[in-house]
Amino acid sequence: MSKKAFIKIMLKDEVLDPQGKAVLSVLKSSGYDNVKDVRVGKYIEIDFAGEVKNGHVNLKGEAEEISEKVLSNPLIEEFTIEIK
Amino acid sequence: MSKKAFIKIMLKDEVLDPQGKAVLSVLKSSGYDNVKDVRVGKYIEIDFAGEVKNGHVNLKGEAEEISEKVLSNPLIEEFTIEIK
Amino acid sequence: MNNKKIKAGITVFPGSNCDADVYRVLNDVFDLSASFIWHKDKIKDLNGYDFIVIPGGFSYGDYLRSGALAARSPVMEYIKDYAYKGGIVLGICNGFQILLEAGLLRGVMLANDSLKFECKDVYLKTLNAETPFTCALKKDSLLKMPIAHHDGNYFAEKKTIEGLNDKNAVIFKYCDENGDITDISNPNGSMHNIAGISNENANIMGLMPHPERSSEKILGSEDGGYIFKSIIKYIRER
Amino acid sequence: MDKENVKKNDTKKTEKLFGLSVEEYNKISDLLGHEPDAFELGIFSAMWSEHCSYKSSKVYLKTLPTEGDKVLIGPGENAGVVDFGDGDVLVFKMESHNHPSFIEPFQGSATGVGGIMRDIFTMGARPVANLNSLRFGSFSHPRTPYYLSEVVKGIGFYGNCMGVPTVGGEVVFDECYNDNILVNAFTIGIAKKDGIFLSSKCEEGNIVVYVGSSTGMDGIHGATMASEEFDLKKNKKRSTVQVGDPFTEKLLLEACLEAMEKKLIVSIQDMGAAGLTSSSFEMADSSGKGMIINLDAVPLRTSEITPVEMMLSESQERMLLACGRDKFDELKAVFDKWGLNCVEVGEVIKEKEIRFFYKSKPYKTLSVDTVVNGPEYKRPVKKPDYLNSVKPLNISNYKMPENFNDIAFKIITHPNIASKKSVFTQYDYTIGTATIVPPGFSAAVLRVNDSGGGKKGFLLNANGNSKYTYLDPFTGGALAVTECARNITACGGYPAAITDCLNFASPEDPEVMWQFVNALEGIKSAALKLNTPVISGNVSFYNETAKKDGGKTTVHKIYPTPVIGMLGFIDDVEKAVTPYFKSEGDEIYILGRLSGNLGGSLYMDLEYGNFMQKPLEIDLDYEVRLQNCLRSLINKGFLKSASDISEGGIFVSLAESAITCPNQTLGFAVNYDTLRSGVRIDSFLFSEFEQAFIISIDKKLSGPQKTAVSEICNEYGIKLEKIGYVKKDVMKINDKIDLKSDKIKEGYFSVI
Ligand SMILES: Nc1ncnc2c1ncn2[C@@H]1O[C@H](COP(=O)(O)OP(=O)(O)O)[C@@H](O)[C@H]1O
Ligand SMILES: [Mg+2]
Repeated sequence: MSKKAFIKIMLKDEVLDPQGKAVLSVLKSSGYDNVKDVRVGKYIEIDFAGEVKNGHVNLKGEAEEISEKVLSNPLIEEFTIEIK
Repeated sequence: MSKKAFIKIMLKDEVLDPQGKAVLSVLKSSGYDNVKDVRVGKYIEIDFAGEVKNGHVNLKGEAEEISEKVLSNPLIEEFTIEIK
Repeated sequence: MNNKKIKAGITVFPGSNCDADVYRVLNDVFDLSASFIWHKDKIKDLNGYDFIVIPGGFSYGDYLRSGALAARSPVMEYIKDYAYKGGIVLGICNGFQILLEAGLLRGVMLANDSLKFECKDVYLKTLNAETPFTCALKKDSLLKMPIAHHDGNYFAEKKTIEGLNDKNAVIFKYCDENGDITDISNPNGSMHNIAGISNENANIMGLMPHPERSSEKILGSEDGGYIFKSIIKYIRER
Repeated sequence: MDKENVKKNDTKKTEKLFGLSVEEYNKISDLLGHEPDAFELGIFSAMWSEHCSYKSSKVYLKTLPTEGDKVLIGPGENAGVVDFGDGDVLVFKMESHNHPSFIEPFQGSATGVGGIMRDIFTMGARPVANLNSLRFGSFSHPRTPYYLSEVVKGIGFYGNCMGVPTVGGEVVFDECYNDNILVNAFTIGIAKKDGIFLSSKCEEGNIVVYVGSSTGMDGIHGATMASEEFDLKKNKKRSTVQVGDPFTEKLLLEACLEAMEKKLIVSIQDMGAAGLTSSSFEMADSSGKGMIINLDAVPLRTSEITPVEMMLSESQERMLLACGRDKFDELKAVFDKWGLNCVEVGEVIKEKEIRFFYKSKPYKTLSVDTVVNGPEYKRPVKKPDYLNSVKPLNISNYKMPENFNDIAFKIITHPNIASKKSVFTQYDYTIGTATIVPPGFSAAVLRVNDSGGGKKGFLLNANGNSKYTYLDPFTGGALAVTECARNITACGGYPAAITDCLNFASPEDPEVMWQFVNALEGIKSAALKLNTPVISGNVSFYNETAKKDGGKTTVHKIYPTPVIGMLGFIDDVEKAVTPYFKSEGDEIYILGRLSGNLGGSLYMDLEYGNFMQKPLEIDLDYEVRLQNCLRSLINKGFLKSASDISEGGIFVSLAESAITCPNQTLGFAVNYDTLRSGVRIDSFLFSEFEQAFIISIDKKLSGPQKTAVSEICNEYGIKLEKIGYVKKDVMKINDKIDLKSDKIKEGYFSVI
């Protein structure tokens, strides 16, 4: 059965997020006064092929590897993975 | 109590996702053969101020309004919201 | 090696777009023998090249993060090899981003603080004139060069910055026309106005501005040419 | 798409005609001998749309001057081609992407840029520069900042990624664009004379090849949508946005040029509006051939797509080409290298028809002639009523303002005058190492890098003035051409050829059609006189929106907006002159004659709230002499700067000359004898588009040199009048204006 990995990548807290800052200022100036902070990250869906040979566990391992090596930059970003 | 909205914005299925396509091709050429498709979207966390006057329900409404009007273009994107 | 033309390799990723400019400048302006290295070429090693340039552009569309996908493509293994053995590697703009993403240089590039693409002339101050990339310059020399990038906002942890400073590895900083390193002369929010850094051994340099676009007087500045003149001098004299 | 057939004359269902009129629908039925089914209707509605068929404009476009000794290919192909000497040719065109940019400004403008670049490299030319001409709603309209920022981002996103410098353009704000922004994109490419590729070269037995991105559901019915008036209730059409992928287009560019270089392509056509439909039918038609198209072979992004959707999809970054059967493997190897689809989808046949196959069976056959030869209209024209009240201005009926410093500041900081620097610095204008004069000055000047050491170059400029076209369509059309030429001449270049983008409201409105016809006459007259043939262009109608204002529906129309893109040549780029003053003490002159006509000016608008007057008409014979005179002075090296007098008038021209100097802040002291000239001081300062230039000359010019300058002016019969000196830091004109250059500079550069 085909499986999907859902990967959320956010900038680490200590890294400045200019995009989030920009969105925040737009929201404030549009009157959304109770918005306190905005962070913008990425959400990546990976569709694995029909037959996943090595099952759930390894899929997570593979998604982790992909996230770490390709999708994120560990210097500034952190990711979380969900398999469904 | 402070509340957060977590907003996931993805391109609609029928819309071309150039980023996803490029990531897919790199994953393939790096030997991740069982990856079938990749879609790249945005993940936005909005922190609402300490006192949320109108409670949970309205917060969702507000987050929806923000998502629709500011964060996404409904012509090409769709979003889902979670309040925590 | 004085009579032989210096050989330069210019990497080409899908989406590289300053490759032709670098090629033209190296061959026509500096009379070198420059050729392209297509990212899929089956090259066993790059030892035939006197130096390698990773040019600017939008490798893989700069999708995901600038330089991220190119950094993970197979040819980078050979570049790493070449660099670890002391080969001279210059990354310009997207090339700098690729070097960072590949871990050959330390730190990352965030989006410009304006969140906009910025194309304009900037001034650079030379902090270290004892590298293969700057040996034709004097310390504190000012160079005028154009930038053209969306993600040139250099960021690194404190520890990394200290490391760079200790090793004299911050090569260029953005400054104003008087050489003062000010906030206003920082075009992208880069930490400490950093515009170019090297590795510890100073055989790898990443530079955001474009020396190939400022190597001829008619283009408004010849200052970028000093980077190439330095590399040539270094190679001729070593 | 609706699978059900549309019944003849069923007016309730006209919405399902996709923009076709009932008469057109009936004509199609007659031609086919039966009611069109969904597939046929889809194809006809696209090909017979205004956008693809030019049915309302064709008869008039035919009258434009399209020939000249430098023109190699005029309108009709993907882009026009001009001889550049030494075996080089330049290929250029301008296109609108107005409607898509209104509904999704980032993607709309991006794909507009992508589309026009494809038109250029389809011809075998490598794109070397982009321009863009933009119109937004009122600067204070709440949506304007959003549109401005997204459109500019989209243009930059695409052009920067492609590695093509964006070297110029214009940005105009006006209320009339509140609901219809205009995004016109221009690209020029360079090719070898013997390396031009056309869509008309298909030969029987060639295979038809699809290259580039896969086909998805994007942009279906884009062509018909662009041809329909915006309407609130038609919001559901908004599912047709295309997403641009400049990265793929960059690969497509390199792959196509490589395949062309290797002579693997016989004929090629990009898939623009109406995608596979227009590319296949047009290629077949212009080659006088037919095709077999196997829809099963079309690379798809989604399996749930019907044949008609495949045919109408406007997915980006695709091309259709014909190649010899024996070359296909080699062709495929090139596209494989760049990681792109390259699929045989059919064959060229002798019979002038397209035979579609689907699910391995014959599906439909359509005659090429029938589909391609859409209707052609000479629509009714009527002089607009409002024009009866547009009269020549008598300025003496208006009280002189008290404070000229205030109004001068207001004008220089008006969004239509103020610097567009924050726009063009978002575009990479230095890539290509060919930009000699960057954006921000009159015309962009570019050199050619592989001209074998020669110094020849070319100049580019885009201009339109919709307010003047509204007030006087003929003059507005002529002015767009003339202003481009002025900008090019002021740099020392020779105007060579033009492309146009004609943005108008509905052609079904006789008054709009009148504007169109007269503006085109103006373009024609100026293009003839200035010897700049029209080699390509684009028409965008239906730039209007029906809006309900309190129960009543009113149609908001844009001003008629013809935009011209001009190419000029220069023999030595090092001799190009820039418009800004160079050093303190230089002498400032007016070259030409002043009318003092303030009709339609920004000054009348800002100071008196009324600009509905007749603008200055252009004396084209004088214009030619004037520009020849100026060019002659520049070529002899006598001038340090030259600037035309455009919007905002002489004051703006002087002020810009003072503050755009890159490394110092200059000013001027000007004295103009208003008594002797009989021109009121405000007319002198603010009348626009005068047939004159502001030039500066080195004060140390020797006596004989000065004599030479006068002699040149005499020879052309052009007046030269000294009005002052270049100064530092202050701007002074008579006893009326006394301003600090710094303050003006700060205002000028900070508005947008
Ligand atoms: N959208 C744009 N893109 C690039 N350059 C632009 C744009 N708008 C204006 N510019 C540049 O700004 C300068 C001034 O534009 P404009 O006021 O229209 O000049 P002019 O009146 O001389 O035609 C020109 O160099 C022009 O190319
Ligand atoms: Mg203009």
